[in-house]
Amino acid sequence: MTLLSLERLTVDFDTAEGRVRAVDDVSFRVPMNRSVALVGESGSGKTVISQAIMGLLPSRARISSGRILLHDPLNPQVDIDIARLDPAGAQMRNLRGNRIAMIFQEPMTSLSPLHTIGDQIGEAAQLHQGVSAAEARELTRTMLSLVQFPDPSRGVDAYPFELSGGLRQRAMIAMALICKPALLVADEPTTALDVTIQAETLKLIREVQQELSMSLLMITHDFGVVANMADEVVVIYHGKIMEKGSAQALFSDPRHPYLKALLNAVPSFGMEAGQRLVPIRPINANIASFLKDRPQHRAEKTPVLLRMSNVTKRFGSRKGGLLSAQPKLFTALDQVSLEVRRGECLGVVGESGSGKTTAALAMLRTFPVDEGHITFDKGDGPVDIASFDRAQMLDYRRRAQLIFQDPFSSLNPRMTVNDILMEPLTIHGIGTYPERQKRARELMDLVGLNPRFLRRYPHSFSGGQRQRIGIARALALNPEFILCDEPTSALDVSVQAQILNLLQDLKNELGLTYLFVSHNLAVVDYIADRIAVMCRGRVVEIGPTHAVVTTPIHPYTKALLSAVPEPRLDALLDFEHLDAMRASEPHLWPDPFRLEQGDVPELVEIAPDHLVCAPGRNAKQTIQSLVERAS
Amino acid sequence: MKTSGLFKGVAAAILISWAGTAGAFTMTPTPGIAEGLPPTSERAPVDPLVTNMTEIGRTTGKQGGELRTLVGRTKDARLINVWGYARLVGYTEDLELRPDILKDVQVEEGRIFTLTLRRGHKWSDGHPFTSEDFRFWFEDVLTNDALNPWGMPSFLLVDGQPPRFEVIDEITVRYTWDKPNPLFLPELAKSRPPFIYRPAHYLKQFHENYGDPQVIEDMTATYKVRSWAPLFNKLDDMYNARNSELPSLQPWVLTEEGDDRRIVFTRNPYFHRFDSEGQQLPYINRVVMTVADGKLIPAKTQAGESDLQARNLSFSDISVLKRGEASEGYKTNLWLSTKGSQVALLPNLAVKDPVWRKLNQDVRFRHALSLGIDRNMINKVLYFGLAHPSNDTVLEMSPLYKDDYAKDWAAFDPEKANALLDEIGLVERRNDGTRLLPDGRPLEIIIESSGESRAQDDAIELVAETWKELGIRAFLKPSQRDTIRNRAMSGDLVMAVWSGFENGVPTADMPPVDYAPTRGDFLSWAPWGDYYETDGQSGEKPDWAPANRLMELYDAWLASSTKEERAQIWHEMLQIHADETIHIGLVNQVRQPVVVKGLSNVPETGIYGWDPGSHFGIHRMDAFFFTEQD
Amino acid sequence: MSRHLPPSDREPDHYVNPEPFDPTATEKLTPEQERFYQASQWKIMWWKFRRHKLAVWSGVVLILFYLCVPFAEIIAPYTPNERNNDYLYAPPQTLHLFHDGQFIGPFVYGFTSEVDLETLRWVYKEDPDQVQPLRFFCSGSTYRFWGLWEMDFRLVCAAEGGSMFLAGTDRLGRDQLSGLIYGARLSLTVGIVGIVISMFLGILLGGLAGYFGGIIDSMIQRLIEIMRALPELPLWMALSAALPVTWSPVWIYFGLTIILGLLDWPGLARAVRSKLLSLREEEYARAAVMMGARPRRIIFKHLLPGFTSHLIASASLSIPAMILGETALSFLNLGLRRPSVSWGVLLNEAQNISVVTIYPWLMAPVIPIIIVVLAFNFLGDGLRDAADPYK
Amino acid sequence: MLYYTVRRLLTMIPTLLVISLLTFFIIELPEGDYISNQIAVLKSSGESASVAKLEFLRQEFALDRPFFERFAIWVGLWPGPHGFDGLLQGNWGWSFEYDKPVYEVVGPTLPLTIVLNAATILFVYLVSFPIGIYSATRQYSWGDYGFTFLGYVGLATPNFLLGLVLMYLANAWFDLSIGGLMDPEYIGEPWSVDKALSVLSHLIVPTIVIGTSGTAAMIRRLRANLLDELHKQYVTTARAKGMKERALLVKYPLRMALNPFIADIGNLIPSLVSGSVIVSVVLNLPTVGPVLLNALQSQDQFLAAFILLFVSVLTLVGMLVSDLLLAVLDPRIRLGGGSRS
Repeated sequence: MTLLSLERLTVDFDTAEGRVRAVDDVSFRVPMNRSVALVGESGSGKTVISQAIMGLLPSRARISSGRILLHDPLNPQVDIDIARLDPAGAQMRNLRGNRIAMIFQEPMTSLSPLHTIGDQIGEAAQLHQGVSAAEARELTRTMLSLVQFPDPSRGVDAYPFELSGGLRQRAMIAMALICKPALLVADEPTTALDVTIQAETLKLIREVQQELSMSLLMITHDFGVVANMADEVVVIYHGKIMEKGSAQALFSDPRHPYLKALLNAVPSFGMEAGQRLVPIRPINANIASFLKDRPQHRAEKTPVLLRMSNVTKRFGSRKGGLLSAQPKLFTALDQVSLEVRRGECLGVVGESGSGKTTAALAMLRTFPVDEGHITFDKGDGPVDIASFDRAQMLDYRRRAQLIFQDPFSSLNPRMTVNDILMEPLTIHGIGTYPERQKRARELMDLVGLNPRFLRRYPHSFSGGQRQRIGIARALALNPEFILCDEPTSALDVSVQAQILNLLQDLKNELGLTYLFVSHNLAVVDYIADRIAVMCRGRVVEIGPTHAVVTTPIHPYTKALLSAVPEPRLDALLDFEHLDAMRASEPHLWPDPFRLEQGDVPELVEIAPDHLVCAPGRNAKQTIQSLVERAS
Repeated sequence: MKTSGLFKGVAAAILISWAGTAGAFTMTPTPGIAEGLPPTSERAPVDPLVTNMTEIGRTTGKQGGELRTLVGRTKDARLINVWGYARLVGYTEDLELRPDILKDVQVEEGRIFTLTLRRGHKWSDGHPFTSEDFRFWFEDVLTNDALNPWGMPSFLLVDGQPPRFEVIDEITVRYTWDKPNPLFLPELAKSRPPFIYRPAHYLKQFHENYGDPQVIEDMTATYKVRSWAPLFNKLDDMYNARNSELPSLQPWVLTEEGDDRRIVFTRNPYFHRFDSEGQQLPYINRVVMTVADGKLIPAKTQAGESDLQARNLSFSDISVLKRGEASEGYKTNLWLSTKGSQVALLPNLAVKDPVWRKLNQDVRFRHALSLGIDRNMINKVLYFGLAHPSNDTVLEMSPLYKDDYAKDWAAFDPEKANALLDEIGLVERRNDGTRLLPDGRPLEIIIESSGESRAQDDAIELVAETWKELGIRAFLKPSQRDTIRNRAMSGDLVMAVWSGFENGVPTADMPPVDYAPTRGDFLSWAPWGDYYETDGQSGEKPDWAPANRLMELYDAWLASSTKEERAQIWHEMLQIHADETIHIGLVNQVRQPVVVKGLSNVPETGIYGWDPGSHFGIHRMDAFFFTEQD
Repeated sequence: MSRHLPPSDREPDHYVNPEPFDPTATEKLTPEQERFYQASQWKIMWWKFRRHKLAVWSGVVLILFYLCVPFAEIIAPYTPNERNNDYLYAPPQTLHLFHDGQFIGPFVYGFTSEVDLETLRWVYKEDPDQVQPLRFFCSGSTYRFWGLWEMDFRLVCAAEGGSMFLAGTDRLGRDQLSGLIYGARLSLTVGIVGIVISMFLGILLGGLAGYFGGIIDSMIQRLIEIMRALPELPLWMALSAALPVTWSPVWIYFGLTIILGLLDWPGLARAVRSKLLSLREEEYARAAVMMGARPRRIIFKHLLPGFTSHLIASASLSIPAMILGETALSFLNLGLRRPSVSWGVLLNEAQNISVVTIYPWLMAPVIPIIIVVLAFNFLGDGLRDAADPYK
Repeated sequence: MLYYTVRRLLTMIPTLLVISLLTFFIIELPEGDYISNQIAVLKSSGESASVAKLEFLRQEFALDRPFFERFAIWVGLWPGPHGFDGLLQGNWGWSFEYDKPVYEVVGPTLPLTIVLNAATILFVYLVSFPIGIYSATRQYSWGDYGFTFLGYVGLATPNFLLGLVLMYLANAWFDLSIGGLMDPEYIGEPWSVDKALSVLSHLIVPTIVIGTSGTAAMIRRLRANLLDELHKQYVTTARAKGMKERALLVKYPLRMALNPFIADIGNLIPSLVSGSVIVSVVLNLPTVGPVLLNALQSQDQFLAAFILLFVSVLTLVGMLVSDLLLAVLDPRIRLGGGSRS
């Protein structure tokens, strides 16, 4: 039985530049009680399709042709063509939130901050089922327990900002499901969440889907999510369907070059050493020409380039609450010790709020640290970076550069690429104007961009291109140490592969040292030599990549690893054993890992170069036995 | 009893107009007064001031009604005491001095003044008004150091000597000087007179020598003052109409009704004037002043919101007032302003800058300036040709008027003016035709104005136009009264635009104060006036012959004892002004609109002035009445 | 396959799009796109602004008005303080094109005036026989162009011996229209000079607060709060009352603009501050810090260009307030005075009810004021919408 | 909440001090002072007696002291001729012009000032809300343009002229007495239905005149705020629930767009006072405005300084109230930084 079928749907946008076809002749169906994944890169039109189904297309868009037929099991006599309905009309409103519901990507902005979630969840029930406010409240409580809200009765009166991201998304799901819809449209429901929460959320969606026997249309760009959730898959590119079929068929026998390329571009665990990702559009970086005038860094002399020892950083939240007298102190880094070795790539992973970015910024002396030292060794012995004077600091800025997370805000929109690339040289007074221009052209070559683009402004580039410009800028001063702060988290998988390969090549060819911060373990696994895992401002495990990934010791590392959905049908998530709640709460960790407030996060070496945070008594022995049992 | 020439006339007039009518006279009850007051005959003095309305050209009216009028500030409440114009002696419409509150004044040798009160005259609270009230003022107020630490006012001093004050009996007091004091009676007739009597019975309770200390202490606390003296000063103000408890002799007295925006006065049930039918004056029961912004008063008047209005109305409002006559049922009477000149240019003869001083003192320069003004044009543009082009001098209705005073050097004659300027030696010119001063500066006159009168500012613009032909540039600098006075005193002022002589209708008996450098606020010669006022302690001695001559003449007037003598002095002073063109007057006899709604006995034409005149005062506002009453 | 659900009624087909696939096809640009991508922010702003028709027209209107500023002498048919004794309180003359059905070109009928002594008003009668065609590119009374050169050239004048009072005359027979044209000179520049002062202060203080934060920020914040707590107009009044009365008109004018500017900065400072605070958090600003740029370079090279457009927009929105402020001060006699001519000075004549009832044309200055204030507001709206070219 | 209120109140103290200093300074900027001007007047009229009286006043009010001392005495931080006797001690000062304590001058004007300003705020809100919502939901429609245009015309017309014309028309058409806040016969009378009606009818013109200048800005801001909110994700969420557009608009974006307005009540006060000064002068309204104007012009310094300070305090209190109101209405502020469940 088909619940929803799209027949030759075409959607056009009226823009200042003319008509743009966002969805082009798309047909697929959503069977009853099944999950269909709509997969594509950003801009492929997948969100427009979901909007068309919900009747929520923006005013500039219109359905030019095609049908969206809903075969509602509660009203099986007629198939409703949503494409023909007035989006603001009673009939459409009656479907929306009632028979078709939707959950969105950003749980924070998707909820009104001024109303309790109970109010917002119960609203749909009041609207469509004509229940009273009290009944709606009761229903809401039931729904909240269905989505495994920790304390449904209190949750009803909570405001969104009082909840964590995962709980907000649960609230969103409860809101979507309160009327027990026939179809749930989920638009990237887990993209904004940490992996552990993502796994929990996916699990939840699966469970409620079963419980309510509804169909699911899942929109995502993550093949890991697809593999774990979908019965059928529709791959879309530039508004057109490239390939569709059962998940089984598509994963085992991808036929279209686009799908093949996508699957090859995703990093996964267990890739062999030296195995490269294959981006859809490989870039031709001309590194050789850049090598000529690069100064040689004395890699051999001192192995440790930068060392953090027992660094603590606390932030006071500026706004004290209305009710609390004292501004709250939040410990972002708790006695963190790390060393970055010359020529390596040290990956730092952790969920949001784990302190990984703070650590990177501390290394750049963006703010003073409260305790501990950070020393940098440019070849003549470690020097505390806090002691640098203006000239030394300037020199340090040349040696250590940062690649930003957000390729959109990291480039000044009012400067041409040329100016952006010349800016570091100008600041440091390097070379004459023609020399700087030549350098800018070389940098463009280096990251595989056409030097013709130098005259353009950043807004004309795609995210991947911008990130490459960002990389080129970071390289302008010939640094030896580059901190990459989640450089690919905002990018599509295909572009991510481009960037990762580029970074890999640059490191190898230029002898760079990386600190690579990411929440994506697979990415870190692909690029890093060593991995440090952080949680709540502490390093909980650190060791060679292979060791950490294959034999994780710390419960948190394990939880992280087990929550990463892999784009393979043969390595599905073990939903039964997920426990995100416990995994990220230090005081819930089993001994000897448990960390109470104020405990010193002591690292214990359990294998050569492989340390784990275990402050408990007899930690070493306990862990040894753990390791042995595991192997 | 030896009576001086002047006051023989006064005494005779009293006999004729009032003594005769008193016999055939029955007092009628007064409607609208408070319950429980004694009958009219018991309230009135034994010999009230009785006016036969028909004899003075009016009609006998009806008592009652409430008169609405508009004022610009709360302070203007005091106007009730100006308009009411009950004075010890006051001017008639013909500007003759007559006893009013007093029954009689006897003057001997111009230096012994015997004042007789009306027997049975009572304050507005019913308490008898007697010589004790004069004594109280003279002995307990005027000469009390705490109340009045600054000594006697100048009208009581002759050659620096105070008068001798005697109480003859209950209704007679006498002031005696060694030499004549012609200032004394005119001063008492002013629109803001010195109140040389005070309600002793009321004020004694706040006086240190009489009052209960406890009461005084409580009152000082209530009024937030520090001692009895400021408290007394606050409560004894007979002019400003602020204390509704203060007994009064005026026709209307302040009530406690209303507030700062609406001031209500009610008739004084003990007022001393009656009409010949036996009706107690004033005819009108209540006067209500509503405070409105000055700029709005013409509009509100035009909308029929005032029954009697002249305050804050000016010539330029006439057109709009005329427009509303038909629909709102009022009439716009046009009275004549009594100022010597509506607009006058005052060159500062005591300016500090030596070049300017020499020039301003040069009579040819002032003549040239005067000849360079097209007064007819100004009259046409600003006054529809209805005013009189004239020098700043007495008006035609004054007995002292001579044509020459108004016309000398007042015709528009640019050729002659140019010739005069050349004669002075101002022949060098800048390339735009502006003459140059001897020291090379251009002949640019900064004329400062108070910025209060648009007509003045406009007039200067017109004057500047014709002066330009003479090679003189004039610039108007609107400023503020106080600033200009200070600048005149310091000698920084070169020329000011002001109104002319306040009193354009003097008789020989009025002191020619304005015409000689007697006061520090005369912009033509402020430092000289200051010198005279302070007896040489500050200011400077006049270094200009005509000024010295005017001073001599003024002093002579002060010492004069006959009317002829005074008239002669007046004429010489006026002639000096006409010859020297000390003030450059433009036009006078400008119409003052007086809006009258439903009132009778308001003259259709009349003079409108402050001193003499008291606005409606000399026109006997107490005799105005509502034609139709419901 | 069926991992958790009963099998669907039929397995889906495995569809593969047969069309050729070129992953690089999307990177091709049209020439227009290329042009757009190479355009500076100002160019893009202009393109965006151009779409805002009302704003563009407002801009044109303002340009026309501002042309009066340098060329008032040439455009106005009379000089502003030139009087005509025969035409006091003359009502506006109508411009005609045809006389007796014949085309003559722009002309007015002659006027005769007399006093109605009953109502004390000037009465004007149009004389249909007296056709007075306007002259163009003609000589009128002499004036000093920009106060420097004596000239008498004019764009348009009345017929020889005739009159041309298209907006009537005031009580001294001064031509209103010429007054309006000359008045534009002061009225239109008051706002500009004021805004320059307030922008200077606003950028300086807002910039200090926004960039350095901390104590400086909280002090400036307090100051802003204080300034906002004080009512504007009484402050203007107090300050203009403090201007020495002996100052010349030019100084009074500058004094006024300074006062207007001094009191207008807090709004701008707040805007600058908040914009700076948010821009400072942008990663490109952090990037500049990471590169070792000094604060000055960061502010001027990286941050300032990001909000100048916003500043211009908000400045254009506060000019009207200053123009109105000038009229308000003139109304209270605290502003400019004759012989200076501004719209406020002209409107000062329209203070009493007689103007409304008898001489309504004296309210004419309100028309250019409304037009200019409207135009500035619409222009500001357009600028604001275009201010963020990358949104 | 209590702590927050107390802290806000405490931070107001230095602000107030600076404001009072600034006010006092500005009031004293013009040359001379009331007493010296009066002395000049009296001297000129030959009443040297009164001059001495004024010299006494000058000492009495410590006008012969240096600036900061005068200021401190006025505030009550420094002993004056009569010891500590300033604002802090409840002495609001003395009006020379009215020769009365300041509170007696200002007091009677306050109720009507408040009535007028409240009426104006009501007018502004009543007019601008529906229009702002209409403009935002029908962006770029003719209605949007039309209302915007009208609003700007109101903004662009100088208040005094608008007041004058409307006053004339009200008199000509509805026979309303010119100016004032009630027909003259009611002034100073006890309150009655007729008096209240008279006041109401006289409030119409000033309310419109003062209100129009603020309405345009309000409409534009409401429109901009609402447009911002309308594009937020949570609106789409609500729409996806199947809510009706109108219900949705009122419940979500409008509720959010209101916050800046609540936050702005305090800022509205000074602009209304500014607006009402001129209108009150033109329309002869017995509000605090003309008193202030007069006081400024005649350099009646304590009166002027007190009124200015009073308005500032009112503004600060308004800001405080709007902050507290905002805290009550916006859970993010009320519970901000609260524990995460």
